[in-house]
Amino acid sequence: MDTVSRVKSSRRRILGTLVGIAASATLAGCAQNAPQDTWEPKGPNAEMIHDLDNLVFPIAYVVGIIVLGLALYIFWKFKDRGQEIPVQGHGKPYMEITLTVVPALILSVVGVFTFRTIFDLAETQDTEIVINVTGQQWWWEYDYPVQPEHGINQPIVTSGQLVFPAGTKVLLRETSRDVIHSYWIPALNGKKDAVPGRVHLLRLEANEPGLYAGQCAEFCGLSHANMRMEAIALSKEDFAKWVANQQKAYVPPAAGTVEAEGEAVYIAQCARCHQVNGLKDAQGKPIISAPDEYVYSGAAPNLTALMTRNTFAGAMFDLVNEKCRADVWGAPSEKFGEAYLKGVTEDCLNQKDLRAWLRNAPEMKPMYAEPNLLGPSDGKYRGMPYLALTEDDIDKLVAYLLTLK
Amino acid sequence: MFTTGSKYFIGLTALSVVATVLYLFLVNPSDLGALALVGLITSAATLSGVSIFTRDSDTETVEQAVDASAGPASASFWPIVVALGAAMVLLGLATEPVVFVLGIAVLVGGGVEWMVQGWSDRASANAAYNSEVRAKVLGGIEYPGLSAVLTIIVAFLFSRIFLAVSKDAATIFFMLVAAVIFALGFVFAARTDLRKKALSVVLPVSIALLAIAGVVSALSGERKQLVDAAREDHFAIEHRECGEEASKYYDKHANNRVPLRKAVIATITVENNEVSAKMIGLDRKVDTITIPRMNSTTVLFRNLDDSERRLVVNLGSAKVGDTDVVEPLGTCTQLTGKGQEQVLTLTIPKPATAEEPFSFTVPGANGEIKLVVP
Amino acid sequence: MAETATHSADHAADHGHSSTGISNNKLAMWLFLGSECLLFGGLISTYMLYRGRVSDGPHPEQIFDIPFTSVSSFVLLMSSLSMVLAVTSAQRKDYSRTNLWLLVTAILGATFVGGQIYEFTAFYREGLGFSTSLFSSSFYTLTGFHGVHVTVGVIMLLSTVGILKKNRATGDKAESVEIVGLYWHFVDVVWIIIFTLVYLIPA
Amino acid sequence: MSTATESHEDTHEHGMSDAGYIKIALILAAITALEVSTYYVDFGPLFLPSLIAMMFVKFFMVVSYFMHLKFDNKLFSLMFYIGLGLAIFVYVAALATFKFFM
Amino acid sequence: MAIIERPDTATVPAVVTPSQAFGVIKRPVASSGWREWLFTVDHKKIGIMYGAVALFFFIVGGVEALLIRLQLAAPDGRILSADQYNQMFTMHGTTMVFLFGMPMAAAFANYFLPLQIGARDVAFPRLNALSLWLLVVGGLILNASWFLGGAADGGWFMYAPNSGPVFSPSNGVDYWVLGLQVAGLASLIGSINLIVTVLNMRAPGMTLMKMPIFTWMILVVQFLLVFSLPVITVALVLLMFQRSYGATFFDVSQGADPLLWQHLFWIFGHPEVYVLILPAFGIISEVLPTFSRKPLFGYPFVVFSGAAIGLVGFGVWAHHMFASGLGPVSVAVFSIATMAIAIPTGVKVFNWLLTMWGGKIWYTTAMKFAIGLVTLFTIGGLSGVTHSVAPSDTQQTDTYYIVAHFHYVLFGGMVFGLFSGFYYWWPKVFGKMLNEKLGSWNFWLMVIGMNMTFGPMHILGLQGQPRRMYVWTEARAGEGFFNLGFWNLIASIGSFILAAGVLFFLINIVHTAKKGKVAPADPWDARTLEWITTNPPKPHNFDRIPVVHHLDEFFHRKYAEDTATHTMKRYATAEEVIKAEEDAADAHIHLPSPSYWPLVLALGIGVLCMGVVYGVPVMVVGAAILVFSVFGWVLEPSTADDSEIDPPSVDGSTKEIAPIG
Repeated sequence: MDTVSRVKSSRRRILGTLVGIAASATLAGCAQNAPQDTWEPKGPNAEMIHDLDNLVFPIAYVVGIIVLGLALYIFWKFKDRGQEIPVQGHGKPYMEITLTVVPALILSVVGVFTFRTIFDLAETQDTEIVINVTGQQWWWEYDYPVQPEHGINQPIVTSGQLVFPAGTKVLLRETSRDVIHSYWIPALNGKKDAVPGRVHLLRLEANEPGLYAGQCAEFCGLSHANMRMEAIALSKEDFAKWVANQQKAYVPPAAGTVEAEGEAVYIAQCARCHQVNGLKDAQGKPIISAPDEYVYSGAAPNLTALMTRNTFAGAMFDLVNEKCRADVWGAPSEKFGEAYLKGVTEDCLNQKDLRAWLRNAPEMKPMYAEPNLLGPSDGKYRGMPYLALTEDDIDKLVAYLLTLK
Repeated sequence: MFTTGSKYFIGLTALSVVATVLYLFLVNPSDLGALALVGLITSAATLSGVSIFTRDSDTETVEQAVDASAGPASASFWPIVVALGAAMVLLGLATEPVVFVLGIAVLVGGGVEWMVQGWSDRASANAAYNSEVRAKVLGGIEYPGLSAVLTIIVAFLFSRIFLAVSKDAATIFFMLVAAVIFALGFVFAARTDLRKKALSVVLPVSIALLAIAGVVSALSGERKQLVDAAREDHFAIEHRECGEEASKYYDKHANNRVPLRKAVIATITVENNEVSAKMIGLDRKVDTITIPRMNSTTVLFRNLDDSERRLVVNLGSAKVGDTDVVEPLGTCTQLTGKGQEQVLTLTIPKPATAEEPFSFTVPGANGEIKLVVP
Repeated sequence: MAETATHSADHAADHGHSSTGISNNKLAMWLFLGSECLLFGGLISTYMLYRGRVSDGPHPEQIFDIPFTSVSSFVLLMSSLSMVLAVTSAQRKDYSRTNLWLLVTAILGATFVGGQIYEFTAFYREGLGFSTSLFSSSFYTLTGFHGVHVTVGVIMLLSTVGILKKNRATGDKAESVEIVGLYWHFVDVVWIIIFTLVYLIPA
Repeated sequence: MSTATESHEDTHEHGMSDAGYIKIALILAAITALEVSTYYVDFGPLFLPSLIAMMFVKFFMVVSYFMHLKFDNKLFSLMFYIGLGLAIFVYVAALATFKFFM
Repeated sequence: MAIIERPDTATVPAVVTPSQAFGVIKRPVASSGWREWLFTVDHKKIGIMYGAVALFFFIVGGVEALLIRLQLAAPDGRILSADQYNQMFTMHGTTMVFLFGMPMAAAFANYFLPLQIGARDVAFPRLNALSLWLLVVGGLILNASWFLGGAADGGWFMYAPNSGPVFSPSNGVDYWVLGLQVAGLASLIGSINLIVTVLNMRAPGMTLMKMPIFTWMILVVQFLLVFSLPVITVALVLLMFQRSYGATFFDVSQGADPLLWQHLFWIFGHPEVYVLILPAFGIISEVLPTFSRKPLFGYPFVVFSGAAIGLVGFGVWAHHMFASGLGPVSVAVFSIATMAIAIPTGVKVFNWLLTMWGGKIWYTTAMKFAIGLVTLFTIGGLSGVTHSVAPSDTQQTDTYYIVAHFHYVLFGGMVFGLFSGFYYWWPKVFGKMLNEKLGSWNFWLMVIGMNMTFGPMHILGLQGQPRRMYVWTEARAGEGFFNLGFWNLIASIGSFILAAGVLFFLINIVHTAKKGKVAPADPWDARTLEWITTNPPKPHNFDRIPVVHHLDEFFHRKYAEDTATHTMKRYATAEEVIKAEEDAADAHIHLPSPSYWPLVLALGIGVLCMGVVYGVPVMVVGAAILVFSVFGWVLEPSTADDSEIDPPSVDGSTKEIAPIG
């Protein structure tokens, strides 16, 4: 952190003016607060990359302006104004050599810095917390291996939002269950592909608590455009609270309530694929979901503590309504943890999208759920199918889901 | 309207359509048969198309030419071939579809040859010219066709012989045959006077010998080891024995190199009789490996001890079919020697139960690596 | 293959006069062979990479029959000798010896193909199907591609015999034989590599 | 290679005598025998390098003598060896990224 | 073409001769009408057909692009479904690369390469025809998928395992695999043909270093093709075996590594980029000197930098994979190698600028497109340098910034170069001048449209919009007037301006065909050999094979340096130069005769490929046609025997050239 910021600040000073002039023309035309802006680094890894940008882009700008200026001058100066046909000279070798050596020198400077940054960004020995990230068409699963130093005593499985402590060196171990995806939170680091059968590593660190948006960056099939992610950096204390909440025991709804009826619907319809840790059937046997029997890629989001997340369906939809969403996204970093940990309350819930999703998920998100397309995948679905739930069931389910926090 | 040639091909097309229809209705259609006939229709139709569209000469002139040059046709053995084909087709209708298909092939081959010969015989009064016309039309098919047939027959018959005799006999036989061919080549190259005569004797005799040997071998079937191997399927995944001892088939000639070391999640090493594990990217030993559920994952196993070891993954147990017999689940690598590597690719659909946690073990070595599937 | 070049103005000259003084056909063949190096390189690399990935069925070393494959490699290697003898005969315009050696080469090639059919059948019996494992898919693809090349070569050799016998060659006969020979030798050198990398090294 | 002055005669009368080719073939046969012997005799640490070396010797013998590259126009060699060299370079580099050679 | 060798047939009485009975599979000798085109082996006709095919696919790919931009003009677009959008961008990329870029370069190469080196045809005229027909067959197979259950939907890079049968259940990928194999075969054959042509068939005196630069660049491109196409063939074969025959190459549950596909694809794919751009470089390296009235500055440097780009181009493929987890060492090596390739590319730009320096620049439409290339390519090249910095690239790759980069390179580079070539060589090919006024509209609309479309994509990408998304959402578009929505809209509007520019070109073609000005012999005061013949050239190209003494031979036949004033003085007109050649015409010209076999062979390969989808019987038919035509071909002499000319020429074998009008 310290070395990085020192290098950063010294280089900033030298390049500050250049960048200011050169980039201002472009930046003037840019959106403010674009959540995926690659030039707004919010963590040391992204800053390292941005420092390189600050070197390369000005060079490119300057070279570009010189070359294009020269070109314009030539276009104007040597226009046919009736001058004589020039003598047929074939060039000057010394000039050629100069024009070869100069770019080579410039590029070797760039090369040295590039070289160093590549290896800095590949460093993993300073890792403080490991999180496994698994891509699947079209959502991300996060699982936190047991790490007692962070209060994680049993594996936590979640999806949609990656929650991690700010100011901590996180190592993501990425993989995929089906096709290649790419994990990309522009404000925190460059992208790294999640390749099935391989584990790829990505350093992540946020300077401050906050919400950092990203998107799957490797084309991964039908709903690639709908595969988004949000990375939630919490202060260490808030993170500990979040961890504790994720591990707390399941409390079944009181018998006779709508929520209890909802639990029955859930067990009948959803528990085949979606795991809720601690959920037990009528005989008191734990229910283990078997998504591998229904979904080609073999997993479905774990819904334990669903209402602590702000999104669902691969972060395609918000689980909170617009007002509550704005509260979280707009919270200053010192207030952010508080706003986020509130979770989804009944009046904050995005009823419209959630209900529509339960009613007919394939209509909301293209995902090869049509039964006639399931031949090559042995009849297994590629996403959540149409379940033919009644409105009554949906009411009950929503009531039940609201208890999962 | 149509040139002479195109008429033949149109006729052939019609004939083959009829044959196809008959075949599809009368015989139990097999892929092979449909293949042959559809192929025939299409090629005949293509050829008719080509000959109609590419017609350059004036029709009348051609007709006149044909009239003018009508002469005695040369002797031909193609009718016999066609008759043979027809007989085979009839026989095939009654017996085996393969015979039917072969019959069709003979019929077509003979028929085309016959027609082209008949046509070229009347092309002009000049016999040399006529044979050139014939060659022009059929050269494109004859050379490669005959060559391919010859190649396939020779290769197929040899393979039957190799399959029928024992491994060693096959090797020795192969060596001898090659040596003989080569020796004959040198003899004939050196003794030009011998060549013509001897070649006309040696070639048919050896082909006949090969044919007899090949057919006999084909009929006698493959050697016992192969039949047994096919029946018992020694190397199938369900026959793996994952104990400390070497198993008869699975551990025979272990595979000890892993060329693709990049696509692995962790390396499990056994050294000084102790099992240890490292995750990719983290240079420290771990006692737990976490693999996401239903995620195809490969683990690299490296043996640094003198004794042969194997990596075993224990994935709980399950009932076998409908019986009450409970068998442990899991799989293992081959036994591997010092300094060698093996990989194990796993896809685990469900988390472990509390009673039967998953683990990696190395029989005969201490320690286990816990395997967590969240 | 036996495409004849467009001659430029000097059609009086029998040999195609070219800027470099070399034959168009041969140059094209060599380019094609240079290109084939990358084709077989890709297939060999795929095999090398996947050879150790056997999640089901036999491993390479468990089923390879080295003595037999050694003989078939040897046969293919020696067919290169008969091929080169055919080429020198053709250059001496000794077409009867050319035909003899072409025939020997073709028969040796056909026995090699026979050996390969045998090998594939035996492997299949022992449990190595095309879809069994990464090893099986890449092995069959690599050796199958080579086998197809050999088969095409044998057909070319036999057809050349037929064309030479019937005197139907359209170009320079010696050159046609030489070009078929180049192809044949290339198929042989590919097998030299496959034999070492695929068969001998794992054993 | 850029001029048309290449002499015409030696494009056809190149190569060696039949006996020369037979000698080459015998050498190739001997090397093959040596290769196969690695299957029966333990070569120890020399196993891999010796096999690779023998493979290359055989390869280049066939290419330079049987395929005449040694005697023929250098342009042919250029065409073929560019292909061969590129093949070795790109595939070795690609395999290296899979930790093939470690 | 044998037409010119034939006496007038009308006057010859119909005599019944043996030759006429060949009727059935008689080889075409003198043909007319559509047959003249279908069976031709003339490199000029083939070149024109290549151009027509490529132009057709340019329009197809362009329409696909417009649909993509329509969909993305506003958030949550509903013009296309997700599935349709994925097919659209896959086919847009595939079409533009394989069915427009490569064939259009092949069109120029086919037409002008023999002319520029002073040859009468390519080395293997029938193989040349085969390449064309294979390309057509490949294009048809690729695009047939639209009507047979949906096109390929995995992106033009078709990464495994997303291209597997489960993830792409329609037959689209199968057609894609087959179409590309056929088109690849076409390019492979074409490239071998052209290399042999360049090396072996140059006019007397034309050493390699006196070859026109366009020919040089084409030569480099053909070498790239010869050595890169087999690699994609391997990849396609693996994928085909996986999809159609159950192979396991990319099956991760068996332990496969999907990165194998990426390596194979990009080992081909990167040289492919140079295959697309170098012909355009070659074209403008002809156009810039012509309209600056100066030789190319540093000709040897341009040649060697082209060759260097080609060679180094084989060592940088993994820069397409910086985000795919190669490991830091590989990334660093390929990052540096990629920077190195910027150097020869920069040399080219400087040489073009210095060619114009001190010149006498004549702004024709061809010249405008050429300097358009120089400027736009410079921008694309510089954004390329930012990609070579691997860490930065991990932020840029798979975003619209990359889309912007390669469209500046490929549209601003390749397409502008090709358009420059259209305007420069149209009079040579068709004997009529393209309208300069319409040309001006064409150029300016394309420049404006291109910058409006692809310029904003730099911003879109740097602000985090990934590519290949069928919709984008307002929620991630940022705030302010200039948010991503604004720039998406601008890009979409720009694409239609661009399309209007192309439309003007099409209008120009029709206008020129109808009432275009007949071209003078030397409309541009040009410099290279292709102009030492009539417009359009005679079937045999040159009455006499020109003898070459200089680089820019034609120019030096017209001009000489006045040693007193150190200026160039004209001492011969183009007409005089051409006349001098005509007067010394060769007496005997044998040209190869037309042939059916290339067409039949291509058809056979097409049928064979469909067999992969439709089963073995179809394959057998295709193989039969294939084998039949191969041997028919081999047994057919390239120049028709006199007996095949029907009726035979009066005096046997001597064929005089018909007088040239």
